[in-house]
Amino acid sequence: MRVLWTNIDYAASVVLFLIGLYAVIAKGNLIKKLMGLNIMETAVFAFVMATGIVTGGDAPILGKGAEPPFANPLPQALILTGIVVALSTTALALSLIMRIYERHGTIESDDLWGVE
Amino acid sequence: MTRIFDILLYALLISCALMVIRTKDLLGAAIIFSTYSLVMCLVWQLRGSPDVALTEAAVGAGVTSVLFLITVARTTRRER
Amino acid sequence: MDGGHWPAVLVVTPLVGAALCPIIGRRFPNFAGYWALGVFTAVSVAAGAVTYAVSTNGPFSYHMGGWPPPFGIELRFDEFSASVAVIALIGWLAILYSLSYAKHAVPEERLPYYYALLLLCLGGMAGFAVTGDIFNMFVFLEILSLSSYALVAIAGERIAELASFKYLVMGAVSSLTILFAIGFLYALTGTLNMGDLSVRLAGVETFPAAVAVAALTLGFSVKAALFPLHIWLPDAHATAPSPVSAILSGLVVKVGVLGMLRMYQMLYDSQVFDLKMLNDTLMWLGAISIVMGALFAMVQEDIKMMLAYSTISNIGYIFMGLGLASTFGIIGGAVHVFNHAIIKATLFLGAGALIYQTGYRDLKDLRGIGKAMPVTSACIAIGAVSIVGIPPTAGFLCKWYIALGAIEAGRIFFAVTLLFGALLIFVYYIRMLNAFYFTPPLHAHLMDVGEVPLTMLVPIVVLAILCLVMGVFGRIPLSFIEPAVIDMLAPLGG
Amino acid sequence: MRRALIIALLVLAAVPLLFGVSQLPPIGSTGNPTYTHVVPRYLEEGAEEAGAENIVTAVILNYRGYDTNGEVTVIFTALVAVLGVLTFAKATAAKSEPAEETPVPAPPMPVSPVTRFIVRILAPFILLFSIYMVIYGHTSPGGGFQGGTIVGALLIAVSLVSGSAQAKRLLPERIRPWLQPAAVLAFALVGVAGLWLIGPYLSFPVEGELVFLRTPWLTIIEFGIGIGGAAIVASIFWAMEGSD
Repeated sequence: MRVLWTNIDYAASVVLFLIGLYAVIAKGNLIKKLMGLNIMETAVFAFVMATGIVTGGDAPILGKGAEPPFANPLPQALILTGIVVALSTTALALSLIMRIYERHGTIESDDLWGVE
Repeated sequence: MTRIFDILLYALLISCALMVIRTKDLLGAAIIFSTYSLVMCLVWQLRGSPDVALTEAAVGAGVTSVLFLITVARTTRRER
Repeated sequence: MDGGHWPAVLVVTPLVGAALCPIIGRRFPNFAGYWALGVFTAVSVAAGAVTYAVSTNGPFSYHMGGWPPPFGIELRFDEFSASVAVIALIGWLAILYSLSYAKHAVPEERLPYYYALLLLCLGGMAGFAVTGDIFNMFVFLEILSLSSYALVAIAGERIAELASFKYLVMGAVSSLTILFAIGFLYALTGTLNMGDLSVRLAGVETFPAAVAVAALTLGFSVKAALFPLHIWLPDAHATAPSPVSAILSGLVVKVGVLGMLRMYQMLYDSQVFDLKMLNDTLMWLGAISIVMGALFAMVQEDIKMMLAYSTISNIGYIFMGLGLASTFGIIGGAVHVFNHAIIKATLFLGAGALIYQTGYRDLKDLRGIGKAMPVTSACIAIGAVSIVGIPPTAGFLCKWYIALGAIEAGRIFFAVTLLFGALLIFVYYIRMLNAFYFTPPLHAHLMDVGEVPLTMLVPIVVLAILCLVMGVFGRIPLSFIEPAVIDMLAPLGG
Repeated sequence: MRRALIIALLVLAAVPLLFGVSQLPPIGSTGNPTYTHVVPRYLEEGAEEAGAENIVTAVILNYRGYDTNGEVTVIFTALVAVLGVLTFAKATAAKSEPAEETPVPAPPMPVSPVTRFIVRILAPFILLFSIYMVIYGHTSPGGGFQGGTIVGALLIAVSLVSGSAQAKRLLPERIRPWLQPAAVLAFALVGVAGLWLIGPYLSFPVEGELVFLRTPWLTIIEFGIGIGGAAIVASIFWAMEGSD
């Protein structure tokens, strides 16, 4: 338990991940599902970012007056990429939702089930 | 001290996430989602990653939310 | 660097070609397809060059940006990354096939986007197959996944968007699971390079490593559509335009398998924990996939739906081979990746040709088509015979190897399941061939339809011939892949 | 019932995950493998050998430039995918009414004069800020993508306030297809230049007489990402809004 206290950032991102997963599985509304997916995405990013935390670490920008310790730049670089990937997935999914609504007049998966 | 602040932020994040799920009004949910992204951005800014915080603010809280809003506007606002 | 700069040509050309595709499509509407074909010809040449380099000089690597591996990104070329040759072959034929097919299946305004997405999908796959860095793997996985989701929806059939959305949600969750696992591995070892990881994984905490492996397995199983996680596959593969179905079924699901192979390479190298439980799980899921996929395929009326379920069944074979953890099993599984790609592409392109000419998708409507479209039907028949695994064809040797592997590992039960599965597959393909050749036609006017245009017929015939050739010369891929597998299993002590 | 089952499953999944993260190396310690293995070289030599004082920029543009090449391709894929999925509506509209030269724009939402005023006043400053961010991306926080997204968001704001027709005039239809893949093309340009002059694809000069090329190359990529990002974000918005 004490260790979990130290790794509270990890624990929080796991909780957020599962909350998002719950929305993806249990919610019927497609937009809600997508919001759950976005919460999951942010949670995973928070997890990866947490691997790079350094206590008292400054932004890794060298130059005048910058003193070590610096935060770990590698996870930051990865998450920059990750955020763009998340935006891309969301954009595509939202346009699919629009087309689904245009065609079937609903975005509740319970109603859409019968269409298939 | 900072630990307590961390916990407050994470509690805020988790409650935002839960509220996104529980809100029946999709417009409201989209706005709460944008808040969620902003809090996340704050967390990252505090951890010495201004680059990621900036991106999350612009992409997560900005563009993603706008795309959600426009989808809600073009489809339906109520979740059943 | 033995491959010269071919690796860079291989991964970058399709991306740049795709970036220019919408511009060209806007200026010269009919030219986008030829542009894509030209770009992909260059990619195919590069794929051939790197495969040749691997086969003559053995594995090599290419350091992107000139930074040595743990600091920069490494492209790793070994026997498994030679799968780019199959990607190139099937991709090229699918684009050629699209030149006629897409004109009637895809709305005209979307054609440039269609070809751009095809190039992105194939380029992402090539990048995925050759990368030696787990995060870079994720990036290219996303390129190929995003373009696949869009390609499913692009024809705009009745439930296309729904199928695509289902695919997107499951695919995105699995990608996130994979990214989660990457985070775990990074936190444990501090590196993202696969070669470096397999060294540094030795001696880390076992439990978090096991969580990471479980997450990776889960993610890749969704991508590969292993049985309980397959629910996205049938709709997506059946509603997509046929050349896209051929790519999705032949290649994209194999991305999951390739990811599993990469993961196994790291795990066997580092010996971080005992893999028995993982292997057993994969074997059982594989066995269930074989049987369930075949049972579902049996009750399908729609020909593409049937082929889609058959893919699930075949993925089961591959995972069973991987889980056996014996040399024969893994060789069989890995080669089945190649062979199944060729066979399934033949079948989907053939089915697409039937749909293109007749407009019907159900087996009962297609009765008697064997007389009206003899060449296409013969090619489909060859594909069907191969996929069942009747001796002189491509499907036989790898199934035989997997069965040998099961016996070698002392798992007679799985060898029996495999044979039983082959029997089930036999039953539903017989049903299809029976409808084609031995039943009077339901629609008399179908007797007058001719063969499809040459650009569509040639890919089908070439693939069907390959099915036969791979059967006769089937030892070539087997002996090609063998050193890699022996190398991979070496830390187990034989 | 179904909901309870899902929650039970998730709680079941939470146990190994939480146990797993509790055994990861402690957060924040400088002795972690994440901080002792690859990163020291980035922090110690990144400014000299990669040419950017902002080490994050050094990593994304130089050490792991190939990842970023993939990233810009991902967002370009998203654009092509969105256009591919959404252009159908326009096609059917074109068939039903031949005179589709001037598509009817959606009636703009009522906007309060205050909002309109603020957007108009702030727009030049936001543009200036984002250009600053792109140019100084390698010495301060921010960079090509952040700057580009902000310009994209600005275009979205202008579309919302004064209608998309107005905003599209800033990014005319003729040049838009060339701007959208700007990031991919910038990477290809610099990558091939590196391949030609130095070594593997995307090589930047580390030392020697070519080192003066490094900053211009980084700037080309930053601007490519910025322009491409802005064009793509705005185009996705216009496509989804239905005015494209």
